Amino acid sequence: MSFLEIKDIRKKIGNVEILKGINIDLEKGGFLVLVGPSGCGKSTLLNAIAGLLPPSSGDIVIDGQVVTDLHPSKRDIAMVFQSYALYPNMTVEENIAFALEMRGVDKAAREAAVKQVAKTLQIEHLLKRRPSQLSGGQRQRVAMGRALVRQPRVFLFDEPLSNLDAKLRVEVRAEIKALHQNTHATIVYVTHDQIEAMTLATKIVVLKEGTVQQVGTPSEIYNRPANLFVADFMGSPAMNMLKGRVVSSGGAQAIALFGNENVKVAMPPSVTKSLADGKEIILGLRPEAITDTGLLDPQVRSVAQIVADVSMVEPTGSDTFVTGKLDGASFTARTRADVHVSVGQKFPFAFNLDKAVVFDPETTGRID
Amino acid sequence: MNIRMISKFAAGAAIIALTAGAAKAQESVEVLHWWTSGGEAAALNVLKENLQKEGVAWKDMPVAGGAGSAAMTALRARVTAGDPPTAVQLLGFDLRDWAEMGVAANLDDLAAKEGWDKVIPAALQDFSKYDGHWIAAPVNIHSTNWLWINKAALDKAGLQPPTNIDEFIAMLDKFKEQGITPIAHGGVPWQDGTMWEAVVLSIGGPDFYKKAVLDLDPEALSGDTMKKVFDTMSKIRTYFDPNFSGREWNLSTAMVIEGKAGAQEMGDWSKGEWLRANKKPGTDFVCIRFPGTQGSVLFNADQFMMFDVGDDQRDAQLKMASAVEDPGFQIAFNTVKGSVPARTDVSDEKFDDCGKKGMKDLAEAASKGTMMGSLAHGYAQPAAIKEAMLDVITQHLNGQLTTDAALKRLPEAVAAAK
Amino acid sequence: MTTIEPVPVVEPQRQGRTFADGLRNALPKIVLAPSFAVILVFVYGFILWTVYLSFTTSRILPVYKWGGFDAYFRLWSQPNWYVAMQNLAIFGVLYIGICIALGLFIAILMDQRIRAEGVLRPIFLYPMALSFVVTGTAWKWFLNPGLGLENTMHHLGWESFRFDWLVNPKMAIYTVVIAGVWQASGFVMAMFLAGLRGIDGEIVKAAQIDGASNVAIYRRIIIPLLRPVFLSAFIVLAHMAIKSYDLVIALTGGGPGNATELPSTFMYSYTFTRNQMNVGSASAVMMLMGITAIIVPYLYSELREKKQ
Amino acid sequence: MSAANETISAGSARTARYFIYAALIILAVVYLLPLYVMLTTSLKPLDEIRGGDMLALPREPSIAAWVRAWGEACIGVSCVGIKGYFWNSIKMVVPAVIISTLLGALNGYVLTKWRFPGHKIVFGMMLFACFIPFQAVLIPMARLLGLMGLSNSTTGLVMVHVIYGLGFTTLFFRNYYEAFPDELVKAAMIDGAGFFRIFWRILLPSSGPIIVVTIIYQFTNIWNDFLFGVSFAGGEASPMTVALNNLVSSSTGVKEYNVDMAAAVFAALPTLFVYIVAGRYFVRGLMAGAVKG
Repeated sequence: MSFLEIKDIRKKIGNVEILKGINIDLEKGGFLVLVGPSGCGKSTLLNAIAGLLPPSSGDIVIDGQVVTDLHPSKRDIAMVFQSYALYPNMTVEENIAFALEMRGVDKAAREAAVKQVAKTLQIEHLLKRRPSQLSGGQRQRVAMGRALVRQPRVFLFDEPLSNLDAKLRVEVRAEIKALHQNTHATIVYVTHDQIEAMTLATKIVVLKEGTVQQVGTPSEIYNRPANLFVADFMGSPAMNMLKGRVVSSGGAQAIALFGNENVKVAMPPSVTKSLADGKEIILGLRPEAITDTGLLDPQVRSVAQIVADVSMVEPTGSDTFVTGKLDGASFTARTRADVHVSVGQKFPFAFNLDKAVVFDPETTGRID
Repeated sequence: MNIRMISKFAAGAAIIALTAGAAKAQESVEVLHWWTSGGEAAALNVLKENLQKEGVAWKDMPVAGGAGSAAMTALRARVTAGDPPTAVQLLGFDLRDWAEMGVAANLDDLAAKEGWDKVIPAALQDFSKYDGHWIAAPVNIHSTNWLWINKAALDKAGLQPPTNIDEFIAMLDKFKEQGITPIAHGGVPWQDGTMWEAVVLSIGGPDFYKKAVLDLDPEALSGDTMKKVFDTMSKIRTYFDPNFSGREWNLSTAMVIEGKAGAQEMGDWSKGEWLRANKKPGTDFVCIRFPGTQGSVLFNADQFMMFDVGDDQRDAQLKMASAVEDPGFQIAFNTVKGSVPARTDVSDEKFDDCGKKGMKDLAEAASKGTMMGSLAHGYAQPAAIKEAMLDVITQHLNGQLTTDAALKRLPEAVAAAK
Repeated sequence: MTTIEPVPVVEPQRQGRTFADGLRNALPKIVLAPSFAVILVFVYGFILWTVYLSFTTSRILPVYKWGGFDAYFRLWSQPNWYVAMQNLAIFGVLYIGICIALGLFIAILMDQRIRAEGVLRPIFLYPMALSFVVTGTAWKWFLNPGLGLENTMHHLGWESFRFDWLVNPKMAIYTVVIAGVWQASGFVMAMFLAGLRGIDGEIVKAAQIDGASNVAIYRRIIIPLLRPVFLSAFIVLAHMAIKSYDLVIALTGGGPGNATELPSTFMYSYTFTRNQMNVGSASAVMMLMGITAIIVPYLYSELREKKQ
Repeated sequence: MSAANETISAGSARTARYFIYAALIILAVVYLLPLYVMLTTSLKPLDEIRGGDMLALPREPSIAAWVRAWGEACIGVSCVGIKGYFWNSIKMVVPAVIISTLLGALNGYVLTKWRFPGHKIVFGMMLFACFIPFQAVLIPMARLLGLMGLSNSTTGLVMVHVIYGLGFTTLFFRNYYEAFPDELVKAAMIDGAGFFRIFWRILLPSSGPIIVVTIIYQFTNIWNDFLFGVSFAGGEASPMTVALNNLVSSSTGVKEYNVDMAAAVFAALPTLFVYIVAGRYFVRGLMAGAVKG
């Protein structure tokens, strides 16, 4: 049975429905990341799980216990806030011990627990300081310490890395991951950053306008996005969305791209059902699925080679992104760093159709 | 900030707040008055000591300022709260207004026992009784149409005390030549009114005063005689010093005492200040009726109105009323305060020349029917009309209204306040 | 034969709302309720009572006999009331205008990294700490031609110096303005100083880079940014102007004549010394209407603006 | 923000600074004059006051007038000075300030962190209470105090001051707590702190600046009140302002200006003390929210 169950949660504020019936299950020890653009309702959902914002309907169940009507402090959860929410008038030590104190834990036990957590997070030297004397990264650790010391059933993180600079963010992200692996804590984590979602999660929920778009493992979400929104939202640079039309070619179905009957690719293997000729579709290809021919994985079964104009070249050091242009449509390819290509040149791109997905432009859903 | 300290402090403070203002003495009188000026307070102390001898404690509630207006505010608050003071210093029509509200105590038994009806002048009884019942113990009778002259300045001018307005103006001119302020006046509505009513009486005589001030005859209020009154006021105004605005009466008196000013038109309470400064009537100062008002008395009597305070305080209240009417107190008080006794059966032996004169004048005026209520002190008209008239008088004196405008405004203001 | 046992459906255990939970939810309202109730009774109840009183025949004490609009007719036929209204207009405009101008001026000077700020600030602020019951005597002296400034100037040899506003009915209201400004401008200064300190320094730097002069920076950037402070200061001063009472009583007692009568002194004297409580109440109702006209639009915009 | 004058040339900058200091010093002298007159007059013997110039320094300074004002001057029929009334004021001010500040803080806390439908209307109505002219409430207040048996008592007076201070204290704290991060309250809720515990442990310890502003404001207003004092506290329980008024109006033929002024200085001391000591926090506190109104 699931450890955390979110059952048909709805939330209405005024006349606006912020959450439109959310259902999610999470197993014990799972790391659930709620991801989506701002205003998608992910923070509202987190607040509902925490008990800070009562849902209009639906239930939250933790470990078999319905906690919907319980006060936040009785749900046995801990939360790390975006602003860290450290109590400015208390020292680090007092901040971490506060929750234990509220629960009537005696002083000696509190001190031991604080010491333990401080050691784990390597903030022992900061214990006597006040939050105003700490750097951003240190505050972040204290905020985590405050959550850890409780050993709650569920940890809630509300965009905990968004106030850190880029380098620190990567470091702390790794630490959170390590922490999860070591403690096997159950975590719900809200972010708008898809890389955080990919790196941390065991399960990702993509939200948009109060509805769940897709639930899945990082690789499911990445490789088999349920719809155009998910495909576009996850991954950077974004997935190429190429307009096409179903045609028959030599008994097999193929896709004519760029509105050009001559540029044809085979129907990707991900599509198993037969589609009507002339149907408009959208072909989704990650940039890494369009490469220079030399980089092509020899195991790939279905490849199409298309020659197009090069309109932009962006070297990143490890790779080079090349923007190709054909018949007014453009796409981004990820090529080797040392590829010899320049703007204006014609270049042969290899389209790896094994990794392609097809969407229905009318329903925006994926076609299997 | 240390929160624990604050919480202890708060608890302590709450206890202070709860315990303060509890305890009440058993036999005591609480007296609301505005006698805070030196001469007045000294006079009142006599009553306080007399009562203490009888075992009645005196709870003083002095409220000074604005000729008793702050005191009236305090009184309203106390009466509205249902917790009035035992006795309150009140004047004239205010007594009636309060009695009308049904908050007065009944002193009939005491009055009958002590025979107040026979010894207190009838004109005053009108105000000490309401609906035929005694409600107040009159302390004294003041009169307002007095002129106080610095003897040295008068001698220097080589003049006799003036007996009419023209001589009065001539005297002021002489004082001006001496380089002193000819007449000390405080620019406060009630003081302006005190001077005005003396001028009305001087120029128009007692009959005109009755017609204009007591009966509010519109023609008298706007006629030629009244025009002359206002013109005279404007004339007197030119003899003031520039600082007169808002000055307390006792400071004006002090100017005359010190010889900085020549004379002051003021009620007889002014004498208390002279006596406190160890000055003698006849040698240091001269007291005369305001020139042209000889034979008439504009009176004003301080009374302690007794409020209905319930049975437990009744005994102390009656003791106080009785003490007020005690002839010994009447003499002791009035010799200090400058007024004359409210009882006519008191000997004038202990009084100085001014006091003797005052008692004689009063007896004469009472018999002739020229003992009339003072407007400025609430014995001629109820507060609303009084204040409306004072508005016009004081605005005219300060040059905000011309004489013609004042003559037009006076009957209008009276009509509007009725 | 085997029967298939139905798999027992395990209903999750539900923890219901207890009385304690209900109490906890209501607690904030319970805490606020006494204050609100007290305000309802002691402010709004009393306002209604005052309105009612203005329609009675009350004179010395409240009586509940209906008198219709009589008190209002009396009020609006009183020359004193017109004087009071006119004075409030003069006093209000000058008092608010000068306090804001002077307060802003001092605040800008104080904001120039002044060394002795710690000494100067309390000097400008202290008048707010003192009541006119305390400073009235000193002020009266100061303004009195025979004792105060005029006298001092004469002592110093400037014989022709005249400063007799206090006793001049045409000018007396301006002495009230002077004393009022003295008392409140320091407080306004503190508000502006707080506002200036709250402005983001980067905006000023940007303006400097754009080539704005100091004057231009204040005129075009900083002062417009202080708009909320202007509004707060206006509200604070407006209500102080309307409520001004001690000030007038201590300085002039409403005189000379009735030259410095204000609605607040008018209301007080009609209610407490002239025994025309209904007229006093009517004037109080007028004052409350004036205050409402100023405050309610302000409150409305303030509270709506913050809604997001 | 501070001083935008780094770019102008050194010479004109110096002239500008001279102007600024000159203007500030002149203004400061003008603002100080009334206090100066009070202080010097209280130190002068009477003859010197009468003969001399108001602005002159005392030739023979003496604290005799202070001694008289404190312990000997006559107020009404008793001549024991103002010291008793000084303590009356303290007994009134301290509980009234503490209670109204505490209630204001709680109200501000509820109105920002525990919002309920209609909280804006409630706040608006409480705020409007700041603006009611006190003269208009005297009579009904007296009636209610009488019904409660609190007429003519310090407890009643404390209650009156608390009630009419609530609007201001609530305003101050609401504006301050408005800017206080909601996340701290949420964190404390999850940590298991209840309504009062959050207030007491998290908000109140961080409210230093606004507590200072509120205390200064309330202390000054209540200490300086005359109208309520004269109406609701009789005689010997009178606060300082009422006694001062009586003292100034009491005189023995010759007005003792020095004693009057000394008494006025005594009446002014506590509020002056509060302003001078806490003045720097005042601007800081105003910055922290009160200005936003």
